[in-house]
Amino acid sequence: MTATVETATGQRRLTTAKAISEGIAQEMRVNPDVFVMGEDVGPYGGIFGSTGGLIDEFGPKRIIDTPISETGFIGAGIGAATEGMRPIVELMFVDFFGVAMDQIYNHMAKIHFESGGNVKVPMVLMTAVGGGYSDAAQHSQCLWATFAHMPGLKVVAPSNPHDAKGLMIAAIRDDNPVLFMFHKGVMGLPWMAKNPRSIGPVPEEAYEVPIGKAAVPHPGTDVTVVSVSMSVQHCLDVAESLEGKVSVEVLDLRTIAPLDREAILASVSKTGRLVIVDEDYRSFGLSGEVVATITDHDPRLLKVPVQRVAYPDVPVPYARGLEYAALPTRDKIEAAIMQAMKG
Amino acid sequence: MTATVETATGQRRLTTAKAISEGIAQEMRVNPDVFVMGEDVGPYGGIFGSTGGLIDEFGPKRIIDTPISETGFIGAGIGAATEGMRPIVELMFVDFFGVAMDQIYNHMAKIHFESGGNVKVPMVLMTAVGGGYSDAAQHSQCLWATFAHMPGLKVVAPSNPHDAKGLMIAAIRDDNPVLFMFHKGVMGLPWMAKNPRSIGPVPEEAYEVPIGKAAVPHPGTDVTVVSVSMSVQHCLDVAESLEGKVSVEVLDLRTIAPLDREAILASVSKTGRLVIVDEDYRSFGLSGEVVATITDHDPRLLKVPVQRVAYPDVPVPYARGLEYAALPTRDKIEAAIMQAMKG
Amino acid sequence: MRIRTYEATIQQHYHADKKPAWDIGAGLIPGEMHLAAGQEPVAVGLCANLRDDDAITAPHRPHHLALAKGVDMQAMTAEIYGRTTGLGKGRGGHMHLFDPSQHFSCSGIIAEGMPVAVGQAMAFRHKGLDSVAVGVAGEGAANQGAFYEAMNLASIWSLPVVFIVEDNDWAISVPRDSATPVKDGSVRASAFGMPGERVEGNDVERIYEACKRAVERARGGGGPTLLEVHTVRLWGHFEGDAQAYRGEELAEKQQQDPIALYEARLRADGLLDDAAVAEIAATAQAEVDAAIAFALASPEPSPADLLQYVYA
Amino acid sequence: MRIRTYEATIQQHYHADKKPAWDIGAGLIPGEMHLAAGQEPVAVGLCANLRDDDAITAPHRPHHLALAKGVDMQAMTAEIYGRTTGLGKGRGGHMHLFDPSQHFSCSGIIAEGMPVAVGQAMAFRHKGLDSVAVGVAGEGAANQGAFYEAMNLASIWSLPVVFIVEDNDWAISVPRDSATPVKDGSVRASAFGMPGERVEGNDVERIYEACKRAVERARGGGGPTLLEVHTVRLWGHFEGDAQAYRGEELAEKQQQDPIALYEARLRADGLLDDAAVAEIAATAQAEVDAAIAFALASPEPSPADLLQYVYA
Ligand SMILES: Cc1ncc(C[n+]2csc(CCOP(=O)(O)OP(=O)(O)O)c2C)c(N)n1
Ligand SMILES: Cc1ncc(C[n+]2csc(CCOP(=O)(O)OP(=O)(O)O)c2C)c(N)n1
Ligand SMILES: [Mg+2]
Ligand SMILES: [Mg+2]
Repeated sequence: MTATVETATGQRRLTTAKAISEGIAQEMRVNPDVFVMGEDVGPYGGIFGSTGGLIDEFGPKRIIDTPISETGFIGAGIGAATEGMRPIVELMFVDFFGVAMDQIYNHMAKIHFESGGNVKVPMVLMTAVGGGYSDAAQHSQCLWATFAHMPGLKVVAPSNPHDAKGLMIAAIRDDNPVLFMFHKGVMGLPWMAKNPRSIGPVPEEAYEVPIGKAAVPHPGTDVTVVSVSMSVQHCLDVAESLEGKVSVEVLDLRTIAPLDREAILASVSKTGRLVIVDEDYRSFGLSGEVVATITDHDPRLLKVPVQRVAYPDVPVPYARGLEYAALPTRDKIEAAIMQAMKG
Repeated sequence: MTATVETATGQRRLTTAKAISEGIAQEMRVNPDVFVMGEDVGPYGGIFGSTGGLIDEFGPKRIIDTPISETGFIGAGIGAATEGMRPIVELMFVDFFGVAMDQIYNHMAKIHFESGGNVKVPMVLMTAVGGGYSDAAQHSQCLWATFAHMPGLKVVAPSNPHDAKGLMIAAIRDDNPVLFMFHKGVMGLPWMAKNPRSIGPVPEEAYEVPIGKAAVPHPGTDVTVVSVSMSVQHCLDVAESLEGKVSVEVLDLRTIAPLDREAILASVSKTGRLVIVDEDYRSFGLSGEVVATITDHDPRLLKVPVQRVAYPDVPVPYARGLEYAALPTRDKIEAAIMQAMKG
Repeated sequence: MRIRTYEATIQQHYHADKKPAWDIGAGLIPGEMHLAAGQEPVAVGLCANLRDDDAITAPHRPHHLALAKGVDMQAMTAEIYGRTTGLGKGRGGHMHLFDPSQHFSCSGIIAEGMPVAVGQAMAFRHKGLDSVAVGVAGEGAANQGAFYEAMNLASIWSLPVVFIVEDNDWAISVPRDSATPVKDGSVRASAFGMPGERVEGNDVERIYEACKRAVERARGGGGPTLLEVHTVRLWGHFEGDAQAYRGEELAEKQQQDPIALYEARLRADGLLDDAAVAEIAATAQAEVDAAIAFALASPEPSPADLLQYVYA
Repeated sequence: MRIRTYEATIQQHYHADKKPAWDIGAGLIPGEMHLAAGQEPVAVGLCANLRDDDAITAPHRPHHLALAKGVDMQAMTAEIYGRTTGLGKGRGGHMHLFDPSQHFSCSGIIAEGMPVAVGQAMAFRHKGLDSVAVGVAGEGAANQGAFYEAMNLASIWSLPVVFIVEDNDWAISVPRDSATPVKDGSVRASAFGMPGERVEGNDVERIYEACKRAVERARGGGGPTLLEVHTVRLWGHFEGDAQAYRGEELAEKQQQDPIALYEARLRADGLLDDAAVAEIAATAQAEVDAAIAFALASPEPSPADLLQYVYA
């Protein structure tokens, strides 16, 4: 409805939320084994709109509202997946992972390996991440590095509607468990401030965006800015604003695990300057792994200190001023780029 | 008993397990608010001996065997800590964290911050880590980076009996939640193959090893080897075997969070060559953070590619040959050092 | 007189809860906001049995419980406004209110306060106190594993805990019927060998009596109790929830505002009249206004202090 | 004749379980080893009611259930020996046995197989099959939150699941009494509106009958059931456990070896004699020996293949 906008050229523009639910619907139409399960995914349509409208088309047998029992229903997703279904399970906020992490990690991620490849767990676990709207310490985190650290999972986090739809379809079709992390800020929700990039052109047909492949939405030659999810939108804003001054190459990882190391190396080999923008916690996370990707190969590719614009090692504070002091904002990204250019 | 050995010089030698339980006992004697809770911590003495003998001295009111309800009893530890107790709670294997991660992370680690410093959670969560004895994918992991990634926790992992006792006492006295990770291989258990370094001299009196400070158990000038926990024992074996050939500086982090970045920088500034040995998974973990510590400062300190001898991104396999192909063994460490020296 | 005091308290809380909601749009209170309109009888009926040294762990919908427990309204309001004078100096926010003086805490993760209450009770017993710990959760939360683990621990250790389920028939958009296969949730107590009781009617006096039994039992060393209280969620799950999923049931429930009903009863009994109601309303309003004024006059935390309070 | 077949199966399993234990010292079977001696009646009584297309999720102590379910003894043994011909090609080990053809799986994390069984039942229903999913856990595991969440889901969705608690009185060194406040764990079924039953006596025939009722109910669309079966742990929690904590109770329990007791009963009834027993024992022994020989003759995985099977 309000989520669909026709552009002058007739190209359809969707919010990310709508793009995701459209991708799910298209796969559900062709594959009866796909179903959705989670809290408030039915009539409510998902707290962040990821399942909007699905209940009307597919009914409560395939769009299943669950009790608040994440271990129970994520485990049930695993059981269904091992018996040939392709469940899409929503964990309302990633911050709640701790009540169900054993299913996610010791089971969903490991069964395939433990079975010597004999059992497949083709399942999508989708979850909302990110802050910026004062939802405080238990409802605002990204935590992708937590999951990427643990072998067996694929982890994706789109930055725009086009990739969201394509990654969702790829995730559903993948024979592995895929953690699909959508940032609330990219969903294009009517009740949350948003970057215009959260609404964008989305092809009508079903298509895949390949898991494991980064994109270069803004090519450049002076400095590499590696980012993912919501922060990519800020990076693009900054890169555009610096056009003519600094030639910024923005790399949108799109997938966190497996990491597209070739793309990182290729860009840094060219620029020699690296800024990493990450809304997940700074230490023991994505930013370190991106750096190590370079130093495994050759630290001398790096001409200057690496700038890590990551969430500092502090729980997410409630007060807006504090939260924005922590978040990777445009001004911090720009300052980091300028610092990298100095060295 | 068998755990205590008097050396010729009269210096008392203990297993790490005995050193830990002695440290706990000494604090329990002076502080009635300290108590121990967990599965099989009573008459059994802890599956890995961390609470051996305590029930005899302190009885079942202070050494509490729990039902198998980790969320329940870790949460109870938090509640007791916020009301002025100093609980030591054992999570039998770190691999089980997923059934209780919400208490560990959303509560134990964050309450102090959320309360604006008004509530303290002085609690030790101790847990067994590590593999090497074919306990497979759900009982062999280290996972320290998982916890270190999340702000609010202190994470320690001793490599020898002396540090284990001192870190345990420091952890009990600390006003923060401390995750105390003991590697099964360093405990000196009679029923597991072990490095002689798992039994060593331990002072009789209560003492602290400071949390947040690395040690340099083997100074050197050619190459820095950063490691922690069990792997430190292997690094020391290799460093000693290479004496006269390569001057290896072994850095034992002892604490993972907060990371002793000064110690890392100081050593690498001197050697310019860095090997990281880590039994936790390679990607998005400790090894990346150690590297980033350098590149934040100046990547040009690194003369050659960094060698990461870490657990590859694969769940822990059962078969011994496969498991040892994954573990950071002495031969891999030596090969990495030689490779670093080549560059 | 006792009843009269209740009424005043209820009304205060009612306004205290309502008032902040209307301010959300202005942006002075950012973030999710879960208000408890309709559930005041639970808080009042419970807390009238509690002392300052008793503990409560509250869920994501905590204001009514906090105010009834005696948490300072100004410090709580300042926290909700994200100010340094707040309970958490602006770090916590409305789902993370901690008042050590009232042994009050809450969490945005449903049911996870239940184990914490068990530990508080352990500490009380260890210290030889006769304080009681109360864990409160919604009926939706009561299907979370943590809740059962906590009941089991409290029972096997015979701890002074009272478990309270606020059954308001809804967990966001999911009706109780489609999540909970038993009509009377208090039967779950028997799974852990403890007494359980369901209180119907959202009636402050009946709730008071049931809580009294449970609290006295806990305080007297008799161990834990599970109470399920049938109550009403008058408003949306959080502010901004249009409640399209509720249909006619909503209008019906809105006729069941416990404050209006109780007021009517007290009037009928001759215990309240227009003047008294007006006075109570005015007092409550003044207190709430003062709390908000206090919050607004308080400084916001400085971004320079971002890294404070990570470690003690 | 039916009973006779049971006996043979039990005895096979008994030996099958015992045999690997004695090999641990030799190092051919590394790692933890949880054997189920004494608990065979549960496996046999249950599995006699199951078809190949029914599912079981087993806990850390899985051998008896696997063998009774029909998991190939050779492939299972090869897995325990860490060989490429094993169920998991040597990756899984004794706590992680997966046999898709028998819909058999297990996990070393206690109680976490229960939700998985719920999902298997969802898949069966979705596909229009009348298969049943069985989740098995110990009495210690029954205090883990996952177990309750699973029962609640199975009940609210009326799924074809049977929950079985093997109550062997011990969770490693922790006796049931100090962990579980109810004598009859099957009362917990009522907390989720489903039938529950406790079976005393570790008697294969009674267990068979109770499982029959539960499986038929599930298969017929009647929804889930909780069964608690009182059984016996004859040996240590894992091999190497000296069981110092058990005291006299151990000697007493060792008098209650269900296989010996059942053998005596069958002999008394004239259904077994020395020759038959000897033949059964020899057959079982031969099968087990063959499985071990198969495992020993199988190749170990190549270290070069370490990174295989992380992703499909
Ligand atoms: C573990 C967990 N899962 C999901 C949520 C999201 N959530 C917050 S409140 C809520 C509904 C709670 O319903 P109920 O317990 O009945 O309390 P009520 O809101 O009705 O007061 C949900 C699903 C959460 N906070 N924690
Ligand atoms: C979540 C979790 N906590 C703890 C353990 C460690 N552990 C393995 S078996 C066991 C005892 C289980 O007892 P019970 O469920 O009665 O099964 P039994 O061993 O008696 O067959 C424990 C505590 C585990 N595997 N998983
Ligand atoms: Mg509710
Ligand atoms: Mg048992």
